[in-house]
Amino acid sequence: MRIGDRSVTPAAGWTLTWLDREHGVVRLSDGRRSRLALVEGVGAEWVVTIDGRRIEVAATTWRERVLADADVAARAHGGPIEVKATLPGLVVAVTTTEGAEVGEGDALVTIEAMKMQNEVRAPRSGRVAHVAVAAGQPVAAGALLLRIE
Amino acid sequence: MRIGDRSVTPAAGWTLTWLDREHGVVRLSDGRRSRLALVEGVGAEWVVTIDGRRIEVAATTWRERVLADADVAARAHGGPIEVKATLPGLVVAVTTTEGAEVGEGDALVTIEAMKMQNEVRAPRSGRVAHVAVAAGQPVAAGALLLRIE
Amino acid sequence: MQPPFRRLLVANRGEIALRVMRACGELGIETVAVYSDADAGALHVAAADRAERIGPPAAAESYLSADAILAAADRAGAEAIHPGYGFLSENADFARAVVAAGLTFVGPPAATLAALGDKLAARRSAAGAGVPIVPGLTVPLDDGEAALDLADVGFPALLKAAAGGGGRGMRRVDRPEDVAPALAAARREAGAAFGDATIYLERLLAPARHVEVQLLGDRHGNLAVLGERDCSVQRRHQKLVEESPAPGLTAAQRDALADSARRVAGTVQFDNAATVEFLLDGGGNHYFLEMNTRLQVEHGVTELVTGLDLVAWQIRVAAGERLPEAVLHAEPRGHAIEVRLYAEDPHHDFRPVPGSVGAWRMPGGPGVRVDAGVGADTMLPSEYDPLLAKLLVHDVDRPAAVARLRRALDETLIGGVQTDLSFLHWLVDEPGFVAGAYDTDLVADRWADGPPVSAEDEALAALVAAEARLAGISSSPGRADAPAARPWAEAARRAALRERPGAPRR
Amino acid sequence: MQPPFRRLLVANRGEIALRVMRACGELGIETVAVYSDADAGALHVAAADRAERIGPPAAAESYLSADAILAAADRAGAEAIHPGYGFLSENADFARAVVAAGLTFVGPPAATLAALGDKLAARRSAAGAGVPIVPGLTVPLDDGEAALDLADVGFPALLKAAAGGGGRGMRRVDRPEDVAPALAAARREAGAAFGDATIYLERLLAPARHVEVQLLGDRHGNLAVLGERDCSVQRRHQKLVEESPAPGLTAAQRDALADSARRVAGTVQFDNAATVEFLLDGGGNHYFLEMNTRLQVEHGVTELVTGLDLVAWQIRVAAGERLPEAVLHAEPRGHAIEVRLYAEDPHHDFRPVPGSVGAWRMPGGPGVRVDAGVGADTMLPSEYDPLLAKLLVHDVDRPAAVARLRRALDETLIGGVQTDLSFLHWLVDEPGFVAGAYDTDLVADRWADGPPVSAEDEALAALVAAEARLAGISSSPGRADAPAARPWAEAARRAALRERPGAPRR
Repeated sequence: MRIGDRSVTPAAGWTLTWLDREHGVVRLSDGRRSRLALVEGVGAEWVVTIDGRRIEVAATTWRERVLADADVAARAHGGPIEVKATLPGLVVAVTTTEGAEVGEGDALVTIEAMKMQNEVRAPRSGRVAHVAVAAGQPVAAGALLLRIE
Repeated sequence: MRIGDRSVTPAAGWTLTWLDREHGVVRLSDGRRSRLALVEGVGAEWVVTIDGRRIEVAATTWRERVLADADVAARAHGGPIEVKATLPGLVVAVTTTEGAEVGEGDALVTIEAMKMQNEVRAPRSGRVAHVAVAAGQPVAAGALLLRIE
Repeated sequence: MQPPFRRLLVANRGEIALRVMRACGELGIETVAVYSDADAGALHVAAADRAERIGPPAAAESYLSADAILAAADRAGAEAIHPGYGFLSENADFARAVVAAGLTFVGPPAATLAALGDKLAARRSAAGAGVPIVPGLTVPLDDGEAALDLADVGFPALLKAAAGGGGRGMRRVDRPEDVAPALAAARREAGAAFGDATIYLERLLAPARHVEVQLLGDRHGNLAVLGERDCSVQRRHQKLVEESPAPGLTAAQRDALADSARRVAGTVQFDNAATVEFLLDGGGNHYFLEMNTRLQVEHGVTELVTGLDLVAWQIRVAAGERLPEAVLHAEPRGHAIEVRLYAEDPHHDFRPVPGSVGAWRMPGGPGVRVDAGVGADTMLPSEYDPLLAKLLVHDVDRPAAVARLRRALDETLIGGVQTDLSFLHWLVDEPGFVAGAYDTDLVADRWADGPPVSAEDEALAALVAAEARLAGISSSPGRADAPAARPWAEAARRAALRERPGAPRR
Repeated sequence: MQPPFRRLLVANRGEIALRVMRACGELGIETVAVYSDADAGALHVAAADRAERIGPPAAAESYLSADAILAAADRAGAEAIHPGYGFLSENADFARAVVAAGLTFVGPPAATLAALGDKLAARRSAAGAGVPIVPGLTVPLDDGEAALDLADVGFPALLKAAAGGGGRGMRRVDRPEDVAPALAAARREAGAAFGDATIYLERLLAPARHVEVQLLGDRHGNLAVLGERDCSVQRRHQKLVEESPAPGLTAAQRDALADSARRVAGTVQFDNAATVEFLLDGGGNHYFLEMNTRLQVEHGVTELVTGLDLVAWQIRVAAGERLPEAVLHAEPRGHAIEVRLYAEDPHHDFRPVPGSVGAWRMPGGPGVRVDAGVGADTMLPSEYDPLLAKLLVHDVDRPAAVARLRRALDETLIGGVQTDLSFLHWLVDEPGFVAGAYDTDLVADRWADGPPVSAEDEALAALVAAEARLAGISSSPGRADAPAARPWAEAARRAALRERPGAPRR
């Protein structure tokens, strides 16, 4: 089991009871106290909610892990990165232009959603190759905002 | 649509909205007031719960209805009837014996379930051909209690 | 606050087990559930910190087995046992065994359970303390002298079990000559239910109201009288609806009830929670019925009007705490009503209905409390009481509380089994209930098996069924083990039975 | 009781629309819901007697469109409109248009909304009535004179929008020379949010507590002051937790707050419900902030301690009813706490989280109230406020209420999206909160983005995931349209983003 970049050993001495398989509700007990938890996901990718906090757990095999690491490495060091909207909303500002050099963490686009203004920042440094949106434009989750090379 | 032995016309002027298809929860509105209802069942046989009351509705075609009527007629007038337990419990008394003549509605067997004593009565008059249970015996729902000829 | 106990075992199931565990959670006490094989997947097991199996489904071998429960408490390292209501809650031998095992019994002293568990002895004590009792015998009815000294009792009368409770062993007799035959049946039922076939006779007071007074005492001699509850909406001498304050009582009547309740408690060494039950006749005179030395099902009604947590206080006084002034002089506020949601068919003598709950939608919002023992798709073991949940409302006065109850019922949906919800929908619009003018005959006199389904409801049911067939809905699509499909099979079986001409329709 | 109106339109959505409809149900009033295209399947639509579409998802074209709402009221034959909170609730033009259309606006008079909607004018009026105000400007800040007369204000200070509310248009400035640059941003935000870019400056009082007083008035000159609420647990100047009474106030401080609230109400012609907000400094001195001329999100806290139904009273006084003595002199009882359940990630600046709710388990039992706007598998439209539900508890005193809140949180489960539940679990054990010693800096100072996941919780999460994989569980087995699968996709996307080295981790 992996959480973030660390390997985590499942808790020993706790028993798990399924309360609602459809919704992934479980009860955990160590014989002294019990806690409710929720699990969602499929295959190797799970989110476990304990005391209201979502904890992402990768239940990967060795082979899956090697492939995933290779993919992450490729995205980090080579080729262009597409920056996409992580939530639907209205573009209220584009604070970079095509051709501009941006540093990791620089603000690129501001999207208003659920009454909040959310800044989209550069995942790594590079040159802005293409800007796909303009202020005033509504975007869906996953929509391309711009490309960094 | 049939309720009991009568044909019932679905209500006009009401709109139906599904709130939870999985559990059969619907909202009914005539534009002035609305009511919640629940529907369970499959095929031609439904139970609709309105204001807490379960109403059995047969959504039968003409062909299904003819076949069902023929079956009911056969059971009412000919052949032996098997009297079965309608709920699981403990047989606390058998108040008839093999060979006895019983009238419609006569008490035959008492079953205790959920802290209540429930009397099983004769669905029609006849002679008790076989008694399958004795006092002190637990029975499952659907278990044969006795046969009337 | 230091928890009163480190770990407490709840010797019960269903909604009351959950209720006790909630109190423990708030007090910082670890909880131990017990369960029979029929309850391995029950909500009260899921809610506990730890769970212990105590036996097969039959209550006699599990929830009524003092040995099994004490063994579970030992295994789990519990310091105290809360018995809930029913089962072993008023069993003096069990209370004694708990204390002998070095644990705390959350309830009155064993001697008090013994003294008040004998309803006949309690009648004598109450009368001795100057409390009016229901006219009738204060000694057991012998088989031989059945027709003897009954002239003074007055008829109609009720045969009652001395060890009784919950309506079992009770029989109505209309004339002296009916006593002998009814006595045999009453003895059989009482013997089976309580292991004690002692029967006595009381005049049947009717019309009458059932009003009870909540007591809470500590081990330092303090006693709080926490108002009354009217529990007159009954079927089979068992309560369906309770409210506080009782409608239409004068201040003098209320004070007299409180005074009588205090006097009854004074006949024993009392602490913890108990309820003194009375009948009120048409003239507002009250008569002692019995004292229940345990938490009542309907304690939440008193919690809503007083703002107190009675279960938490049971546990705290059991640990030796003193009741503070705020409890001893709690003032009621507003009006509370509880309705019990039962898996019972109110259109067929409130007969318990086996099966599984399907859909489960409970109301929310202001002034609504739900204490549930089941949820969606919960199996209902046939071995136990068919209580599913208690729905309680609280508002500034009775008319507002009734309106709130009506609103809450409109939000409530239970699938899978017939429940008494249809009765409750009728009740909140029943003129006598709405006016607060009702007595223990309400269900028998005004409901019987309920009105026929209205033409509008039949037309709506037909509409819904037609749409369901069109929409390709089925009870529980895509689930192989579909518990909700079973109730339908049951319903189909009953429908088939009913279609047969000449089948009895009770 | 005769219903105050025959039919009422609720010009809102989510939990508050349901709350108003519950009050209507109890008063016998038929309800009309309005909905945008994003809300066609929302709970508030299902709860209404009748529903009217008012436009596309964008609030400006639906819930903020007075024309669309008045047209819906006309089609539905509504006699009154309840605006809830937010949206058009404090819009004087809307209130005027409702009255002009011959309907009743359930809220204070339009002129009162106008007078108190200008926060600067309200500051002047309050000061004129002898109420202490937060030190700062009582006139708008001009671009030119930004650095002019700010010496008296004191720094740090806050730029605030005159038409403001909800923290928008607000900017902290630490030195006079920071005012000019921050002003531009504040103006832009205020202009976009309110259509009015007027900005003023107040000293930033910190540490301070946010305490507000609930008012309820009728049209016959009667005014009830229904106690205060402490709303100091905030993020982004928006409330997360509210309680009543405010911890640690002396009787004199409480009386002074009530007196100030009365004075502010006296500056206008007031009826219906409103709230006067104050800051309390470390010395217990209070300063007027603003008066909200509408129902507050947190009104339920006051309902629990007073036992009154504020929404029902809003409707009744709008119909001309007089407040009775029982309301005018309502005495609070016990302690109530509300926590707001938001689809927000408290580990990332409380950022709103889009998606769908999966599992949905709310607590029950004694002293717990839930006002929810969503249920299991509800889609969350990104256009609106991410409030999911309010969880309220009531008990005899603050320690008991905190214990009850902890117990209720332990029963609560929400799937599909990160919520602020993890923050609330932390809060109920935070020593300052438990002691009642906290101020508006609590979230920023003591929470930040929260502690890291404990080793035990990580090990438990690994256990649960391993068991889920073994059991062949998937987010929502057997359901083709599986709304609960979407949050997972979202989570996977976020996880992928985070795995990329160098991705920002805010």
